[in-house]
Amino acid sequence: MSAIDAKPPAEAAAPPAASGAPAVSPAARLLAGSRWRWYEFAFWGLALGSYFVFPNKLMLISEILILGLLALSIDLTLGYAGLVTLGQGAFFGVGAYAAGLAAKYGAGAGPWSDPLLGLVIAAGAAGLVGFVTSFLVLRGSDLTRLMVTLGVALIVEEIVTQAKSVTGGSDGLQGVMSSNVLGMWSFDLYGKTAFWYVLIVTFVCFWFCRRLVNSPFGLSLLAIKGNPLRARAIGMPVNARLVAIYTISAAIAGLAGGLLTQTTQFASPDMVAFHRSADSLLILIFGGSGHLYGGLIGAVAFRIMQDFIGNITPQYWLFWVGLVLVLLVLFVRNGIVGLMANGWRRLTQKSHEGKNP
Amino acid sequence: MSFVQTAAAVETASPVLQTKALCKAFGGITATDNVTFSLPAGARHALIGPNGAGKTTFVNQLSGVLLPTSGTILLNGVDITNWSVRARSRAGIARTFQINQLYADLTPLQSVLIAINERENAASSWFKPVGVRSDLVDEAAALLARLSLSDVIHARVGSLAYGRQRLLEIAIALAAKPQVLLLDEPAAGVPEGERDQILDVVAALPAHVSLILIEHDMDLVFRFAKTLSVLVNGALFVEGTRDEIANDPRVRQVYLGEEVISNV
Amino acid sequence: MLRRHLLLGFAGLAAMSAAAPVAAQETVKVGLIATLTGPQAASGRQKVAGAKLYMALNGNMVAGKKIELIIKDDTGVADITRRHAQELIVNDKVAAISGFSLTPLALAVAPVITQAKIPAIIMTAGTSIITERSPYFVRVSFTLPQQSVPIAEWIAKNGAKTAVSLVSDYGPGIDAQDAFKMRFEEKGGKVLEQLKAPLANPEFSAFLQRAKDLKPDALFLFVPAPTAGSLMKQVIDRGLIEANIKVVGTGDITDDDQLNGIGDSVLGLVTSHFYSAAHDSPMNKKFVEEFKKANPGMRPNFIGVGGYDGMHAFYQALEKTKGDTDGTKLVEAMKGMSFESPRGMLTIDPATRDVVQDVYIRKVEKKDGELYNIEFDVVKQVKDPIHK
Amino acid sequence: MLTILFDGVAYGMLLFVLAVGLCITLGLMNFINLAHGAFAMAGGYLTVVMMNRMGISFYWCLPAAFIFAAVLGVVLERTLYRRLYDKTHLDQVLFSIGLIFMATAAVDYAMGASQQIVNLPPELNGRVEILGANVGVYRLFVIAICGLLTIALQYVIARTRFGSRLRASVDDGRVARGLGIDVTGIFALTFAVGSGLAGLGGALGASILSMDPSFPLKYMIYFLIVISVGGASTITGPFFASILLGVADVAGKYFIPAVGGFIIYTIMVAVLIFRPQGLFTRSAKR
Repeated sequence: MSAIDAKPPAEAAAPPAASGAPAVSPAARLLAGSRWRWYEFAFWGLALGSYFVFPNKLMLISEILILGLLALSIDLTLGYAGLVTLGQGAFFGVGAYAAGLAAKYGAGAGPWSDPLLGLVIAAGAAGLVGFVTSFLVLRGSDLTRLMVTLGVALIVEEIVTQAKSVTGGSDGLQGVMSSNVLGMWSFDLYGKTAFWYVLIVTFVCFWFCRRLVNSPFGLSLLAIKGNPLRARAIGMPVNARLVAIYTISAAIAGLAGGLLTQTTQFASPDMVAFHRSADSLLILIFGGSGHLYGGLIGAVAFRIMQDFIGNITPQYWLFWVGLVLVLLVLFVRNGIVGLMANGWRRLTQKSHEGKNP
Repeated sequence: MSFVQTAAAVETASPVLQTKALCKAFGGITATDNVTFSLPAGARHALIGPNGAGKTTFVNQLSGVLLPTSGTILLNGVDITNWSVRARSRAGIARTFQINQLYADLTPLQSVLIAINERENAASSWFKPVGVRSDLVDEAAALLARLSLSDVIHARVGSLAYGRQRLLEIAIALAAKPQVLLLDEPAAGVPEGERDQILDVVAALPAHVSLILIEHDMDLVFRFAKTLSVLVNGALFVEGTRDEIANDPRVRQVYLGEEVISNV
Repeated sequence: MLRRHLLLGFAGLAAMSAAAPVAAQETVKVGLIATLTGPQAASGRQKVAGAKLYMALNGNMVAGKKIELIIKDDTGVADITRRHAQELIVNDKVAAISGFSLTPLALAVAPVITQAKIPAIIMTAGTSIITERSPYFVRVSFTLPQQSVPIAEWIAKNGAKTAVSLVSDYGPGIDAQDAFKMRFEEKGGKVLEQLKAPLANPEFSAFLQRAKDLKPDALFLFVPAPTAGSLMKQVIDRGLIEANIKVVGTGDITDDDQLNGIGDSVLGLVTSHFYSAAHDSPMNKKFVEEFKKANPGMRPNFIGVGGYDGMHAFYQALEKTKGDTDGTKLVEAMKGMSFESPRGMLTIDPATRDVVQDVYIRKVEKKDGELYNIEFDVVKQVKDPIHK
Repeated sequence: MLTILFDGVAYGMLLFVLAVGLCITLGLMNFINLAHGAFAMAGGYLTVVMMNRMGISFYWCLPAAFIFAAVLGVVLERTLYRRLYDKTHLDQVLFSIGLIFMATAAVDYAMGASQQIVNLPPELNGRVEILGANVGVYRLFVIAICGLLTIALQYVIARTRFGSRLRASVDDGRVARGLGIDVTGIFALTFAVGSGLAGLGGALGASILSMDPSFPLKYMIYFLIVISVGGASTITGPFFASILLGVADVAGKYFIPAVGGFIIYTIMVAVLIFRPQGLFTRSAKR
């Protein structure tokens, strides 16, 4: 959130008198940008509370969280480093299969079969693929990047369907047995364990990303996004930073994939398919990029919309999703979070005006 | 050519930056033609020449944005010809751009802090929030204060007036504490009244920093520079002190003449 | 006025609260997970139409209980299939789930139904192994080996010494080609090459050319129904039939739903399958007629009949348990069940819970201006040859 | 062997006609229209409707498909696409994916999800011997039509006044505008012709490529490959790229059926690594 909090444009227009008020040191002001806000507590409180409010929908909520985590991973590259990509599904899929294979072959190996270790493996495998392919996105225009990442995703999909002996091919990976989390909690039919497991892992990942984007490293990513030429000129190792964030983003996407495999106990090629990459990008844009929350909120909104429209016209919901997308691009800047931030700003400004005179 | 005959005073000072037979060709066009040049420590040097003389191309090679076709560039006697932009920057070459290269969505404080973080190797820290190193933030604020940008350190860069953006451009370059500062038309497009401010800032730079200024505004050039080089068609046409250049008939003909005429 | 409204409202509320527990007690829910969007959407519609038709014709009361069908769209994505299965079981408390248009979708629910002890009636997916993945799977559709073996025998009997197979590269395709090869070679033939085309690949010309250049006596084909149309067009376009290659396949390639669109060029094509809309029985005549009436523009195919029979199997099982919805009892009731379907006689093998049925050898012919698969030979009560 | 080459060329030619409009408009406006395949689908479905429901001759369907898709293209360009020229590539990609979704669902609604099959007139079925290769008459027909179109396109672009203006605009839109060339008008026209060609390609390909509602998404990837290998802004680049892809795809599947699907993706990524501006383009201009 630092990106917007640290620079409310309203402040720019504020009269110089404001700076004459008791001065907050610049460092304190920057630090304040990374402090937890009430709405953040509210968001996670709601996520937590959904367990009690929608006990029938725990699987769906887990799925939304996983989708949100995937979108969050794209936010790191797109929203902070400004890398436009269309192949996040590749990392999601690699993570999904890595976790699946770990669970399949690690089953019964005591602590070694723990899902948490599986997640580490998933993140590691996806991170590795991300690191290797990151060198492809360092060059070229946005368009080249879109196509290269799409190409990588397609190749991963081909590999998954071709390497039958390892992945099970088009039929998906069978025989994934998720062990109990920390040897204690088994995945139940109601999805209770899955819910807590996914919620906690997602929160930890979110917290990590939040530290990351509020750090000097995160600030330097914003610099690269803002002006790579300038960033290079001040001596920033731009390529190394991009490789780093791309790898981290891939690892988190892989983690999300691992979560899906572990909670559903199978992996199939559609976890790598084009629609994963496209949907997750849409979700992020829908929610608004560059705020960390955009992916999560976008995932919630997307699924609610899908459910709502799907109930009216199950066969043609795609049409309405398409329409929403088109309208979004034409009329809304910065997604839902952007809309909310604007609304909030207007609201607070009005109340200020109300008080002052 | 060098400064040997003309600038006896700085002869003793060893050159910070040198080029030897530097050439740059784009397809069939020679943009830099065999330039051998040397910049003493603490220089206040201006690079002038008509439009298309290859001034920016030359600066781009010094800063590493472009690699020369042939020739060498030395920094403190070390060959940096094939160094990356980043390596040169870390070795002490900083620059401003003819067209503002800023982070429109960040604040001036952040913009300068980013450069300071790089200089202090603090930018790869990923866990502690920005602002924990208050010493660095204070330094950034102080630097912005020197360029009289204190009142806008938290504003959005894109919302600043053009003249102030030019100042920020210089502030970012200075944040690296450079040895050599390349200023590419710092006053271009800046309204008359704000030019002086930029000039004052430039004049107040520490004496040990070597400066190269590209500028069209002859008034500004002669107020600032102690030595000048004139570039014509990519080649070094003449070099000398301020007075020598001002009185050189050839320069008046190829360059100042034009300037005078166009000013009339 | 107001008073009357209030009173009415009250009465309504009272009625509702009185009726609610009774209804809950009396209603048995069945989940139908079909693929209604995406490339497999056509199959989902057949299945839903078949299941709804069964309920329309046979009423919704079984053993004194009201049957409610809950339809979900899984868009052909396995993790959504699984989530729907889980939600149907946990939230809707269904007595059974059914559907599954593709093998991976069926396999995805295996852990759920095993854990929940809820039967899953497979209405379409045709890979042998599915029923081995959970003791709660019951299949009323078919398995690929079951369909491939009769045609292998038939083609060997009719003089083919060599053959090439071309299938879609996924579970059912592999099953089909392996079963074909096994039986064809048992009968003294030789399979020259087993070609596999990517599942998502619409361009078969290279594979067909290769098949043609190998000069076999016969070419065996299997692709999922929605792709069959373009494959058959390319087979004809490539002149395999003129090159004296006998083209045969499982009935998927002459799918009833699409047969008329493929055109006259497939006249005479021989396939083996368990269902044809032209199957000659009073029951099937009625089925086809009612199906067309309820779904204008559609002709029932094997997926439609799968949906129909799936519902029948559930009705019968519930009848047998006298309304007891315990999953294990329902599966037990389905084991060994035997009944007449529009396709002919059908039995659920008590050992494998897989379908045992007649497989017909059919030829494409024109009847009343439309193309049909006309059955001319039959292999009685074929078991899946791969199950142990 | 020759037959394979022939099939590959026919497939490649078809890809070219489908994708060429996208390549030119991309070069012209730097605008990426992923929904290009939707225009092809429009042409394909129009053919299906005209032939199967109205019984109109296949030969009339081809020009009709061209005109229909072209009109559709110009209407959408004037009403929607033009609003996106100054937006980011990301916005453009999302917008066109949205359009793909809408087109897919709309066609599904109107025509059903199953594959549509076109029955060609009898004289186009069957096979003939040419140079010792046994080739399908229809593929020959496709090659002939696409070949003629390519020659016509090349002529228009290289020889006509419109062509020179188009080339100037693609080379540098700003300069062209400065010279008084109506770039917007040229773009609208090019967009219409490009969409029309896609529609024609859809009509021609309806019997080879199989028309179903997921067509635009399925072939989007092929279009992207043609662009990335052939580069935007000329028509010879995409032409050779299409032929190369067609032949590589068909030959790959023929000779090594097991990995056939990989080949084109690998070519795409390899090209983007080693020649990011495309294999068949002049050295980078910008």
